[in-house]
Amino acid sequence: MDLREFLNMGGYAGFVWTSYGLTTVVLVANWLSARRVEAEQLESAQRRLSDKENRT
Amino acid sequence: MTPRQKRMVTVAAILVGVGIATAFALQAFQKNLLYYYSPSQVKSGEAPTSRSFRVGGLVENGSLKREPGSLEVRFTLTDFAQEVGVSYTGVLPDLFREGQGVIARGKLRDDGTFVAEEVLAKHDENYMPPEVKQSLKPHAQATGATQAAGQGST
Amino acid sequence: MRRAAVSAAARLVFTRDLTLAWRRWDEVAQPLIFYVVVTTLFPLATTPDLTELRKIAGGVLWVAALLSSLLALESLFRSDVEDGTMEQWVLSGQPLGWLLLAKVACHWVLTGLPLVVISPIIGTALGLPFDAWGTLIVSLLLGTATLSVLGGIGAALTVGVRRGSVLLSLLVLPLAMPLLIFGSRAVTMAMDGDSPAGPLQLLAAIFFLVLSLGPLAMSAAIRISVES
Amino acid sequence: MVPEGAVLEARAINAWRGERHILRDVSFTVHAGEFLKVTGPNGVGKTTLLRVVCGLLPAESGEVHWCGRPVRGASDEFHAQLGYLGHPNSLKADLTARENLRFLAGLRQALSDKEIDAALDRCGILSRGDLPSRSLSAGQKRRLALARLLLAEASLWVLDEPVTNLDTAGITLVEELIQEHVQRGGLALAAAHQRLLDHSPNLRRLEMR
Amino acid sequence: MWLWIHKFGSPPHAYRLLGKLAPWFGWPALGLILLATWWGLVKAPADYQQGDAFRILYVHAPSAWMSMFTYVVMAVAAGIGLIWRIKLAHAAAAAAAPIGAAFTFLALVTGSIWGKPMWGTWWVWDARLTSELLLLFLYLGYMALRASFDDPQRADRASAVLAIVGVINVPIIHYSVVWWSTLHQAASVTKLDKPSIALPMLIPLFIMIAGFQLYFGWLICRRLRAEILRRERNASWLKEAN
Repeated sequence: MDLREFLNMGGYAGFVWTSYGLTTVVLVANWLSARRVEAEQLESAQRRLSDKENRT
Repeated sequence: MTPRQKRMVTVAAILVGVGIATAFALQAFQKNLLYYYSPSQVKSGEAPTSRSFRVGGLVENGSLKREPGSLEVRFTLTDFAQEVGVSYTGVLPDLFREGQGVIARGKLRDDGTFVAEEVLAKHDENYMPPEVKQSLKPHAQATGATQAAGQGST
Repeated sequence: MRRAAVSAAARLVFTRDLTLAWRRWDEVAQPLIFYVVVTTLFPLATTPDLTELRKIAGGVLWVAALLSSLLALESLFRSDVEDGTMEQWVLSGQPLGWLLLAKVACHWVLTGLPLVVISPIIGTALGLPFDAWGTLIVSLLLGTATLSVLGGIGAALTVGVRRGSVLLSLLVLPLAMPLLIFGSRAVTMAMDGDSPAGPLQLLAAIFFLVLSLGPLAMSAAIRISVES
Repeated sequence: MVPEGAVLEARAINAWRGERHILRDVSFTVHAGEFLKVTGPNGVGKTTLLRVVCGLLPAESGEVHWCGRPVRGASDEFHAQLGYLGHPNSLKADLTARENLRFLAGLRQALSDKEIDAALDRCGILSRGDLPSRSLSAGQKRRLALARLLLAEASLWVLDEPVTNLDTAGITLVEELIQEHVQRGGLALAAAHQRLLDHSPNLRRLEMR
Repeated sequence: MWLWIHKFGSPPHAYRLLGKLAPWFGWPALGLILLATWWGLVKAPADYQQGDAFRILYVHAPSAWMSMFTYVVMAVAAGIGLIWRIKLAHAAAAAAAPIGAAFTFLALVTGSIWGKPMWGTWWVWDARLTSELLLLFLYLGYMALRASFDDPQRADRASAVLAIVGVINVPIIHYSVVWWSTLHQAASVTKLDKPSIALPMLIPLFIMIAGFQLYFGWLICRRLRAEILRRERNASWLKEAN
């Protein structure tokens, strides 16, 4: 298949690629934010735990 | 009243309320909640004359004419019972073609022509490759016709 | 024991709020004044031409009604929750949903009803033809009543919350949008000489649905709000 | 009016306030004719316990039983037997003392004017009956709240710091009211850090730490 | 059964289980989404009416589907939490909300991008589009309400009430194209008779939807773990958990 023809998407390149690009961005952003939230909570939980141990 | 009876009354009241709501909703769905008028309704004078409204129908085969030297196009919308002439100046959507369902928003002129300010193409829920479409053609047109006729009267 | 009947308790709630409103009439009048002021802003901001104005009259009246109802809702349960009256209601042994419904009904009589009564006059000032008065009144009657209950749910949820009034609009406005759509559609259809029965019936359907299920949600929300 | 053999039971109640585990496996029993006084320093969870018992706060675990049946699922019946006096007096400043009683205690019972006057008289504020409650002093407001409690005709009284803002005469009044209630066969549960009925034969204590 | 729920409902157990479960969602999701993207963009034939633009279907329809699916999951979880007082259910509802909002946003934007070349407009105020927009507002309202409470338990229950009240919007979105004849086409896949998409175009759509579902499952696992950590900050089991 001709790459240029493929990228052109029958003249709808702008619309199709924007949609797919945007979807990728949102999916990846969700993935990253889920990881970040989990890491943050893990860190804060560990900090609290060590605080508690130091106090007792 | 015992607490048990009290609760029954409350439950009954809720059920009656929901029942009345459903009855009203069912009635409303039989009424004219239309998003657009059909060409038959336009011809029979049901559509408003003083303000802009929407007409929906199929673009009649062979009716599309472009005015040379301008963006103005003329075509006929049909629901296979009546038809309405439409004139429009501007860029048409990609799905616009003869035999296609479209919705036009605009005003009715005194001579019965519909002057559209906006033309939107309605595509159906069928998706298929062109070859398949080709082989289905006679059948598909028949369903398209009933669909368009049905759309006007819902 | 002479346990008070539910209807008697609901009536007491209703008369109590009427009495309180009578002693604080200035607060009750505020939403109505707001309604009048907002609707007069539109001719100033758009055009004084009545033929132009009447095109948007239905929408303007409905948006203004929605906003002024919201204004009044914000304080619906606040004082009762803060002074501890609400926890006594919760513990009264009466079904809380009926009491709250009575309170909301009183609130509607005080804020929704005056708005409905005055709206034909404002409508006329916006070019609304006499033929559409009936539709406007019926649609606003149904719409403001539904809004009172919907808003009651929102107010009950946000009563003990920081920045409650902003949050209240964020919660209630999306739920109220169908009202706005069908209500202003009904008015516009009536103005154009079409039968507004369809949207009016949908408004009625929403009203009865909200009326029957709303008290459940309100009482659940109030129980959460009196916890603090 | 008090059901035969009425008994209030709290079984292993645990409750959290935000991050704090306030109630840890709190259990107690109150029988008809008994007064349970919950004592302990500020912030130990007395109010939380009383609110959990009333059903105003959900418990994390554990159950409250009234007359042998769990309160959850039959809360309206339980609440009809319950009179609660909380920190706020639950008064409307714009209503008179009489109106306050009619509109709030009236939710529970059909009340005559005579009964309202009798309750006001018992609490020593009959002469203030037609004043808006905003013009009452803090102690008088508390007395008005006590009058509401009397009119509730409840079997179980749950009182949170009932003597706040009261003078010595007021404290004596509260003690008398509780005594009368308990002698009629009622149950009472009160949180207090002041002296309250410390020498009554019916008194039991729940010390919270 | 109850024992199992109880065991799963205990935070340490759920936390560990979710951790083990997550990769079983994550990797298949990635694989299916990539496969469906390739299939949809390259292998599937162009549509007879819309040409290549119809390929937006493969991101738009799954997003729209997931936006409603997530809301139902959220409302059901909220209901379970409210009725049976299961904290884990509330945590699941809280975890689902931002995911649902993202899918709703995606459905609206890709739909708009698709609508411009096909219908000739970015946006119409018809029932389908408006109610989908309402769904986005509902998600935002839900998250705002949850954020405004300091006490997590009150936040749980208050937002649960809102989620249940808002669930009425879901059937309205789904049936809006049937009840009102509007510009938006009817549903293609969920029709009871045979789907009206040609098979070579349908397969990648199903793969994409499956991929999105798994992706959702993976996200829920991750976010739920975070929620559990947030709610169980002082619990001693955390020491053994890592």
